[in-house]
Amino acid sequence: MYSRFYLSVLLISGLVLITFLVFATYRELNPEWKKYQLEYRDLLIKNAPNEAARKKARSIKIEHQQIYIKPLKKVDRCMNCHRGVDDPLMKDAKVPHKLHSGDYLKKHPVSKFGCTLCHYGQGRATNKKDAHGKGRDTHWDYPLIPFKYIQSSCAKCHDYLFLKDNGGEMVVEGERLFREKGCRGCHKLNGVGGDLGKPLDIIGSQPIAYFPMKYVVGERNTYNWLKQHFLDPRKIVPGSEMRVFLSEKEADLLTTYTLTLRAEEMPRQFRAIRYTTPVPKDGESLYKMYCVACHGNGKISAYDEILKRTIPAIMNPAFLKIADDKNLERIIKEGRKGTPMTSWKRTAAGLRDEEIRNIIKFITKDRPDERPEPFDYKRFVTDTKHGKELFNVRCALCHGKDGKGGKDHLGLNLRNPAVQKFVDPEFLAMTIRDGRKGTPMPAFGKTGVGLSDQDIADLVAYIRSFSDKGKK
Amino acid sequence: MSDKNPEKGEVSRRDFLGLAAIGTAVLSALGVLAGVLRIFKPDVHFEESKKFKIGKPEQFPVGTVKKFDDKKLFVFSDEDGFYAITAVCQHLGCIVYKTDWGFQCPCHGSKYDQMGNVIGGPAPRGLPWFKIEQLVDGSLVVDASKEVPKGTKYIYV
Amino acid sequence: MGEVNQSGIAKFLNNIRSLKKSFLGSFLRSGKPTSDKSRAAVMFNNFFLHIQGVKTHINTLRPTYTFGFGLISLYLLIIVVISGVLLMVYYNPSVTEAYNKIKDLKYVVFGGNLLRNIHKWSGEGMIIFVLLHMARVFYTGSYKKGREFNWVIGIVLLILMFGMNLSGYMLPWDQLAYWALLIVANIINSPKEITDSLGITQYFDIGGFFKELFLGGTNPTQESLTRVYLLHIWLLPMFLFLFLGIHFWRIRKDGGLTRPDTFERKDSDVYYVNPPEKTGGIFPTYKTYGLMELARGRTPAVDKDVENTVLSWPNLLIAELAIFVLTLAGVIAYAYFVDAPFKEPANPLIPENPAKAPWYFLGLQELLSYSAFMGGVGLPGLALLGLALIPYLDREEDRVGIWFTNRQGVTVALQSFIIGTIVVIGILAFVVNFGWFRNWWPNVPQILITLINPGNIWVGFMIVYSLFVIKKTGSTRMGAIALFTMFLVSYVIFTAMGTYFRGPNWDFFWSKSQWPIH
Amino acid sequence: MRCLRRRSITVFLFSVVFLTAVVMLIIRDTESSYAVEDILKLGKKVYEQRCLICHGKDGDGKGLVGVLRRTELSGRTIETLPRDFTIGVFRFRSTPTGCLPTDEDLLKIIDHGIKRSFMPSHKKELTLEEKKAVISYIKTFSERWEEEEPCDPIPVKKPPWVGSPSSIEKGKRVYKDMKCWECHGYEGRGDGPKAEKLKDDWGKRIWPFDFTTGELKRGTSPENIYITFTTGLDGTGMPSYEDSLSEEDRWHLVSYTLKLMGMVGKKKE
Repeated sequence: MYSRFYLSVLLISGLVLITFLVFATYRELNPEWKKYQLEYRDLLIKNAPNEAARKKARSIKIEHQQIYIKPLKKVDRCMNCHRGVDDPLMKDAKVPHKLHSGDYLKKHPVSKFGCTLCHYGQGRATNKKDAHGKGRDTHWDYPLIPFKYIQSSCAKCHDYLFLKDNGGEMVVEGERLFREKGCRGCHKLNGVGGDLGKPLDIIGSQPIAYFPMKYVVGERNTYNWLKQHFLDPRKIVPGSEMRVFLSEKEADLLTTYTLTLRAEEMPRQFRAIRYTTPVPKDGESLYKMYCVACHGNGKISAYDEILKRTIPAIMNPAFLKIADDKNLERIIKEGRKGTPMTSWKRTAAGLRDEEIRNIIKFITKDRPDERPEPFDYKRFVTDTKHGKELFNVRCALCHGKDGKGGKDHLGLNLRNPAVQKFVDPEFLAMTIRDGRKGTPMPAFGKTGVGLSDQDIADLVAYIRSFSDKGKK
Repeated sequence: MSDKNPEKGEVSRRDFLGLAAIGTAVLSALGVLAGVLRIFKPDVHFEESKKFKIGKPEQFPVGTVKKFDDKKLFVFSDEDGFYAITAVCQHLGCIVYKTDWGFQCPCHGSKYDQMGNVIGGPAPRGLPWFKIEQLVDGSLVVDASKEVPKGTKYIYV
Repeated sequence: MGEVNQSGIAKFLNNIRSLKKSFLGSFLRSGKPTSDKSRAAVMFNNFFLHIQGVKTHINTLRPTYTFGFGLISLYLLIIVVISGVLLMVYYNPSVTEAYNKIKDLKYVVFGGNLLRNIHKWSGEGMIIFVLLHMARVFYTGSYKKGREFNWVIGIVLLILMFGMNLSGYMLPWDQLAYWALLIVANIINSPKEITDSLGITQYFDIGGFFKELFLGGTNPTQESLTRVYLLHIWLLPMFLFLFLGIHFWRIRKDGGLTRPDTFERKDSDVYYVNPPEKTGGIFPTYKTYGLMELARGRTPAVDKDVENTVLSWPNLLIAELAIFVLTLAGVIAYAYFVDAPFKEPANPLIPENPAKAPWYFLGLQELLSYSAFMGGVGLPGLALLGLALIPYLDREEDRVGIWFTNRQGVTVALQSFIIGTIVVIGILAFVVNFGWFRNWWPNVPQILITLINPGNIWVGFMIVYSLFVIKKTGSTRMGAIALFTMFLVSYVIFTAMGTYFRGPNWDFFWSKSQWPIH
Repeated sequence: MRCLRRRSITVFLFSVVFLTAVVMLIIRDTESSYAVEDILKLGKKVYEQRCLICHGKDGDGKGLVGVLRRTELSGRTIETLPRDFTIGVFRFRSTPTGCLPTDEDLLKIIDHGIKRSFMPSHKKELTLEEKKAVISYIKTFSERWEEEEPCDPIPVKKPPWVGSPSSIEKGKRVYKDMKCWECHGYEGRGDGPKAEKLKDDWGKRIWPFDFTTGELKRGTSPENIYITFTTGLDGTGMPSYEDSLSEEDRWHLVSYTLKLMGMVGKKKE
């Protein structure tokens, strides 16, 4: 019944099936890489020196060229296409058959290191697009690394002292920049550093999805993101508070260095650490490492459009004159809550006490000798109301009517609990009286605007009363 | 199919159709089967490369006998050069050990002489020798994928 | 060889001589199927064939009656199993290796990619064809009288099949797999929503319990992968085949496929059935034997219309073979062109956005976006229960085996299709434009949302409408048709919604091209 | 008798009218006569309370606060000095270049302050009288105010097509031809070749505006930008283009500026 119908269905679908089996087989038998290997064989035959070599070349098998690196559990099939990469005969062949440039392979035989260890890309893939990992649809997080950043791979096994004079200068330079641009003022590395920014320990090996690629120009990969972000943070991440102003060159250096901060740990037999790099401990380097990003040279105080606040000039003599080491140490250790200044003590941002002491020594290196004449706040009976009136006419201009300072105000936030907690009235009074030479803070004492000590005491009392309000 | 059907042409046409259909079905079945079998054959082996460094020549003064356990290999060095002999018994693949008269297999008692020729036991053939080369940086490399005739030694100059 | 006085050697030689014949004889007991007798004998002697009747009703064979949906589903299952076994040769269920293994499958295994595609697509094809099969069975009223329980088993099979597809989705351990796994785990966890709002979670955390059973922890880890793998390759298949056996056995015992018994005969179509006067023909026309024919109830074979039945060999078998090859060809052709999705390695820290479940669950995910519990457990459970109960709630027995029962059925189906489409799309449009309680009163209690959300409203509407239809037409069958049609409609539309119109953060987008880049 | 009473009434009325008139006169007189020094006194008081710290005792901008620094998004630090009133040159006028500003201009500045220069807004702090007073007090610092009269404000009428792509294109050409880039840089980042050695009339280093860094000091509206082009910023390197550019071109330039500031022509994300 209906046999003719079913028989014809059977016949047709059978034929279709066979056709597709044939197609599939054909596709499997002629992958992309086979073409290259055939080219390679022809090249070998062409520039074989003698008959024996030619015979040998004719007999080479066209098959998967897989490098399996057991300790790394790594599989590289790049040589499916780049089969001539370690073949001296291929010196002046053209890509992909070309011999590897330089003499790296002499020290790093492909059989032991493979390719993707340094160049990245997808080692398991056997077609160009996937192997090079270009494009979003390859779904590969570590595409082929641009040549200008390749040195970052050397740092996987080699130490800086070795790299410095063995072709790893970019990493070393980058590391220096990293130290001197004060990146760690906001970013933690090995658990030490501020916490405004993200920790950088494995930034180099983060998957692409980790980075907001929206505004990246060109290929969307980690390399471009890092560089363009270094050049203009606010272009890549709108509203970013990162204070970094670099030249093209510096951006490349830093990118190279950042790419060396990776999660994976190389097994011992691969590492060639001979010396350990000495980490400078002196005040100046520490200051550069942690403070310079915001405080700059510490001499001038300027309103900062990025952080939307005035950054105090911590090396300004007038300031150092009244701020003694105890004060400074307390500020550095406790930080200023509600400001970018984080607490730097061991348990927070991870600075050791002697490091902090070194930094203070550096900051206070040109502190004037003569001590300020004491104000002796205690002796006054203060009148907060009068202080409030004074405040509104004198201080409100810069510190804001409510003393909060903030956007487009020169003065700092007097209501900040940290200020209220750690700045003693004596200090306040002296500041108001003598002002801060070299900063907009004028001297309100007799020498300047002509406030009597009583007025100043009242002002201080009023400012101190903020915290009581806070409590209530 | 039915041989009793009166309408002959009918039958023959249907039979032809049926035969063709069944034929293609069988054919495709064979194709699928072939594919299935092919899938089982691995195209790549997850093994480390057969070529590996054994160290600088200086580490092998004349008269050395060094066994590389992880590579299953003996490396010798005498007046006229270096040579590498496998430690894998050619009988059933046990690991032989060195004796003063040659090599002895613990599993089924195969015996080989210094050169690796069979002198007793069930082993069908002698222990093969492997090619030794030298890298640019001077270190010796054994290529366990290339056998060389017994007695060929790498002369280090 | 009856001679007694023959020498042992001679006997032995004889046996050797007749080796071929005797072996074949023992192999195919009924010999070459030339006569109707032998053709019948083949059917009930052969282990694999005897599940089918010796004779088959002609309407059963008519292609436009069943469209072979059920058969295709079975064949897809067979293909899935074979390709799955082949995949197991290379796969390795470890969080570190699984991903690489799939990559290798793609790059260095001969035909590995095609194989994976075949496995994937035939598995998902099953979903479509099983649903179609279900629809066929329903609209032809084949769940009635005697076949009720088989319908229930069918529902069980449906669930198992979904389970297998889902568990398979997670094995590659890429981003898709990981986040799908997480989503499913939290669906399992969703009864927490109820227990929380009742405030009894700390005593009776049913959701958390099952989530832990499923994941072997609180997050997807190696444990979870192991468990999912076990589910995929052993537990679920085991039950699937068990119930499948019952399913087929019931078909046979319940009298084969339903069909209209009337049939106008065309001589050229049917193989000649031996005339009754020819003895040795085993089927006297006036009577047949239950054992050989399909036994119970209204069968083609008891005492009537032998004319409308034909021998299963070769008629039925040819048909089945044809459909099998057709299926295989279709799957391979599709797998040749379309690659199974495969993304970055699983990364617990960076969620896919949107983190979507496999497409066949996106309808559920759409409901989930209203209420996790209702979308994940409540409504699906309700729907399955409702489906399973249909044969017991609609027991009208006339005109079984006719598509849509009668003209009225067609109209009802059409009406409910149109109305359903309009209402579902209306509900979705409303939600997309105006949001739901949370968007209006941010701190509305969860229990309220759980109880009143678009999903529930839709289900309520379905029920009310079908009751209305029952009242109007006075026939439960019509109500059932309305209900089932709406169920199908909503499944399709919700799935389409989740698949094509939901983007990052589960926002509505007209097309994927409008998705904000990240 | 009756007539006598009538006369007395008229006399009475007349005298009343006369007296009131006299009183009115006297009152008006006194008002006008006291005004000036009162106002100046008030102005001085306000000035000393609010302005003195920055603008200095005798309005020479040498207040106690001194130079104010600001680091822009591009990382460059610009310095601002409080205005020196003694010379009587003002940047933000609605009047042609070289003219004195009108009182409205000064009032506007006092009300809204000057963006990005820490000149705060006194809108709420001061009453109108006080503002008027302080303005007139400021005028006493420079003779110019006696000698000259403020000119009339320049009329501003914004054409509809400002900000349109074509206008932006034209503006870009103008930007190139008028050598704006020499100071403001090719992408308007204020880093042109001449930017390094720019000085204002007081000999202080000044920085060309970086269009990418935020709002104009005068407040960012097309009208304000146009006024800046037309009136120039006296005392700075920013000349008036009233004569060298047609009004239309100036408006084109406005659109291009808006583009540089990312306020128009930005793609919607």
